[in-house]
Formats: sequence, C-alpha cells, structure tokens
Amino acid sequence: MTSLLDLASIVAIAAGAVFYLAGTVGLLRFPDAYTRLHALTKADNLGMALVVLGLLPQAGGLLAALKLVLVWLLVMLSSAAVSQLIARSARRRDAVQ
Amino acid sequence: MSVEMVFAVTACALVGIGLYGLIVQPHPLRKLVAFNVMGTGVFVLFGALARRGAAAGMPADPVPQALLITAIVVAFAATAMTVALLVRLIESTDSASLTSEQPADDVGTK
Amino acid sequence: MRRRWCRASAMAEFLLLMAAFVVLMVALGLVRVAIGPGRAERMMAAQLLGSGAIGALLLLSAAVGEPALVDVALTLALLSAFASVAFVKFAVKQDRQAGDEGQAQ
Amino acid sequence: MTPVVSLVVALLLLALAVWSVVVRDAFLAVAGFVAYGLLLSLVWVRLFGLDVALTEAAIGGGLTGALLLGAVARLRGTESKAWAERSGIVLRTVAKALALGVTAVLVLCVLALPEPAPTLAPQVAANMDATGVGNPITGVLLAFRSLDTMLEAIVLVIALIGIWSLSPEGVWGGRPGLRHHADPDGVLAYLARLLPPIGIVVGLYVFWAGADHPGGKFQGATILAAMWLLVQMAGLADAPRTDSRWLRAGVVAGPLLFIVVGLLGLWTAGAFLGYPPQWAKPMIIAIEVGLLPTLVLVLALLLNGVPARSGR
Repeated sequence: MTSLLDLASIVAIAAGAVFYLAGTVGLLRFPDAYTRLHALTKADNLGMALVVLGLLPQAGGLLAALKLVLVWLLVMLSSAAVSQLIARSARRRDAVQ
Repeated sequence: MSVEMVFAVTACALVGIGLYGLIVQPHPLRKLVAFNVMGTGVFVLFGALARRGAAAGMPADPVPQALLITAIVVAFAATAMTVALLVRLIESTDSASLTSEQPADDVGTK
Repeated sequence: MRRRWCRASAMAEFLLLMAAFVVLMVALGLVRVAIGPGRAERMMAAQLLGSGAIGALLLLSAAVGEPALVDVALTLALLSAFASVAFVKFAVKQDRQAGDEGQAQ
Repeated sequence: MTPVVSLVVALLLLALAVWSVVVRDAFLAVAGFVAYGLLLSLVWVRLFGLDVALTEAAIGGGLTGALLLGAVARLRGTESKAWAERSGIVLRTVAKALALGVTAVLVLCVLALPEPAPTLAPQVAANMDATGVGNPITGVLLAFRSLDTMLEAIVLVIALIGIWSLSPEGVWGGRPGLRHHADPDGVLAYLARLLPPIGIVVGLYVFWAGADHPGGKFQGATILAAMWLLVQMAGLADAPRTDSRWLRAGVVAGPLLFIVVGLLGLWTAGAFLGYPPQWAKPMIIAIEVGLLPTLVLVLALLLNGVPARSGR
C-alpha cells in the first residue's frame, strides 16, 4: 500500500516537474509576451498542482495536507490575477506602439 | 565540503561582490542594492557559523539565528530610510548625483 | 517524522532531486528576464520565481520531513503575490512616467 | 545528493548577486535583487534556520522588493546621468582587486575557524524550560536577549520618525506618497479583496505558532503589513494620515509596553527585563501581543514613505 502511494507520488511529482520544464522552455522559446505568459501559467498551475498532488500522500496528516492545498490555492489565485495584470499592461504597450 | 562550508565561502564572495558594486556604481540606488548584497553576505556567513554550532539536539546555534532575524528587520528599516532620503534628494535637486562639483543651488527650495 | 527518515531515504533523494530540478528551471527562466525585450517578460519572471521557490520549498519539506517548511512556502505564497503586484504597478507607472514627470504634488 | 541542491542554490545566488550589482538598468538590478532575496530563503532552509527563512521570505522577498521597485519607479532620468559618471577603468580595476582581496581574507578566516565550533546551544537548551516557550529562537529573542529585541523595536520607530522628518514644508503629518488608483471592478481590486482575509489568518497563525514552532511576531507582522499595503495598492484604501492620534499611539505602544514590562522585572525579579519564573510565559506573550500591532504599523509605514500630501 505504502509503496503504491509512493509510486503515485513519484509519477505525479515527475509530471509536475515536466510542466515546470515546459513553462521554462515556453518562456524561452515562444515568440511574444502573450504566448510566453501562456507557457508560464502552465508551470504555475499544473506544475504546482501536480507537485502538491504528489506530496499529499507524503504529508503527515489531514491538517498538513490541507495546508498544502491552501498553498496551491493561493498560488493559483495570485498567479491568475497577476497574469491578467501582466497581459493587460502588455496589451496597453502594444496599443501605444 | 559540508553544506555550511559551501555557504560560508559563498558568503565571503557575496561580501566581495557587494563591495565592488558599492565602489563602482555611481547611482545611490545601485549603491544601496550593492550594500544590501554585502549585508546579506555577512548574514549568510553568520548563518553558516550558527549551523556549525549545532549542539544539544539543536540543528544550529539559536543565539546567532535570533540575532539574524533582528538584523534582517533592522536592515529593512535602514533600507527604507535610505530610499526615503534618496527620493527626497531626487525630488529637490532633480538629480541623484553624489559628486560635490554639481551645482546644488536649488536644494531645499521645494 | 523519524519514521519517515528511515523508511524512505530513496523517496527523500528523489524529492531533493526534483527540488534541485525546479530551482534549475527557474534559473533558466531567468535568462528570459535578461534578454527581455519588454517589461512583461520581466514581470513574468517575478511570478516564475515565486512559484518555483514555493514548489522547491514544498518538495524540500517532504524530503527532509520538516513540516514547518510548508509555513515558509505559505508565507512566500502571500508575499510573492504582493511583490508581483508591486512589480506590475511600478513597471506600469514607470512606463507612464516617460511623458509626465509631475510627482507627489 | 544533498550537496548538489546546495551547490545549485549557491551558484545561482552568486550569479544573481553579480547580476544585480553590474547590470546597467536599475529596474533589472532590483528585479535581480528580489530574486536573490527569494533564493536566500532557500539558503536559510539549507542552514537549518527556519525562523530566519520565514523572515527572509517575508522581508527579503516581499517588502524590500516592493520598496526598491517603488524607488526605481521614481528615478526616471537620473539613471543615465549617473551612468555617465561611472568610474573609469582604473578605479574599477582597483575595486575588483580590493573586492577579491577582501573575499580572499574572509575565506582564509573561514577556513581557519576553530574546531569544534563555539556554541551557546547547550546553555539555551539548559535554560529553555524556565521561559515556558518551546521555540528556542523565541526564547532567545524574548528572554535571553530581550534587550536586543526591545532596542530593535525602538530602532524601527526611530527610522520611521526619520522618514517622516523628511517631509517637505507644509505637509508634515500628511499622507505619504501618491494615492494609488485602480479599476474598482478590476482584477487587482478583486485580488485585494480576496487575499487579505486569508493573509490575516495566515499572519496570525505564523505569529501564534512562533511560541513552539518556527514563526513569530516579525514574520506574522510582515504578512499583515503586506496585506494592508496590497489593499492600498489596489486603491481600496488610502495610506493613513501620519498625524492621526491612533496611528501614533499604535506606533509607540509596543516599545512602551516592552519598557513597562522591563521595569516591572526590576521590581519583581531584580533585573531590568527579568521575569519571575512562574510569570515568564505570560509576560513573554504579553510583549509579543503588544508588539505585533506596532510592528505591522511601522513596517507598513516604512514602506509608505515620506508624507507628501496634506491629506485634506
């Protein structure tokens, strides 16, 4: 049972790491601010979500697990809001030019 | 090499980097950033020494660690004070120059 | 906590490796800040850094069996949101300032 | 495996330090420094300073970043002039040599450190029971070295008075900085409405956890101050008038309480800031609770800066 949970953790965390990788590659290779933002939010949301998912079985108890989920929700909330702000400021700059 | 020695040597280099920036960067804000890099170098060195003092079941000597917390907060206060001085300098002279040859006739007229 | 230390040292190694990987990815992402070209890229970097550091802290927390690290991640989640907002606010302000320099009147 | 993580972090730290010192654009330098601050909290984790990591994450990554970014935003035009005054090749070479020399001497000192390392941990461990708190850092901050903590709180207040004294003619006691404007139905206002309630709970939790686990008043106060500043940045609330009575009372209340408790110690335990054994924990908690609102106010006001509007 434990080893099965550990395996699930490893798969989820490795998948999360792939999304971090994808976010970085996208940030480096994509042509403009909007597509780069798209890549970045994958690292933020999915990468972090999978890492948190993988860590849930490793957490000591229900309270620790809830705290992990809270961290993820906070990151989701702020990253969603800040991405919008960034996109808006990029669009304003493009409109001026 | 142990972890604390890696960071102790890193800290020494940080002090050097900060010192270099403090000397060569002319803009006061850049000097402030460089000074902060230097300060954090000292902090990290202190933290590495605290880690060396692990004893009595504690992973590190708590006395230097407590002083580090104090130091970080005081460094923030000093940085805030410096930024305020700098902003006023720019508002009243329209320049951030620290050289004494600059004509400073309009200081304090605002 | 002690139980986990002896049980899963292979797991701990894996988690540490992943933490190092995430930090490395963030470091590579920072290259984008260096080349720019716009302010948008720089603001994105602030966000990438925040989420990278939080992810690394969560992984480290499980790796060394130190639940208090989650509190550090929680603090960072709140403060990096704050710093990102400051980034965006001030970058926009700096852009706008090219035209008008009327300050603090 | 473990040294690899540390090595990655150390190299990245050095790279960011060099970047924020030598890069030409001030905004980029400050951005690098914010990244550097975030990374430092990982360094503290590797050095087993969780309390320090919390403080660094809150202050180094958050507040200092916002402070310096705010400063950069006001510097337009002075940057290029200053760059023209840049030191010549000779001075730069001398500075490089000096920096290398200082680093080398420090490294030699580090390598020559005594074995075993001197430590106060056994003394702290032996006397922790007397304080009634479980977190040794809190014990040091509020019992063994409480004079430092008291003077620190006073230094914060003095720095605030220093900043206020820079206010231009006629606006002493006014509101600091510009009023922030934002779309009241926009994303920023939404974030500033949603995040602070969570942030306040987390801030109080970190503060309260400090008695027995990593955390404490500085870290909690920073989170609370950041939430207040977020509300200000979203334009939902204005920065406070610096001549308001309650504000000034709040700023001095914490240090004043600390001094009163210290004088009480003179009477009950025979030394300034001494605690009678059975009263140690209640007195420590009283100081912590009294200091928290002051720290929130002072940290936020330090970031707000010089009064600039008469506020009427």
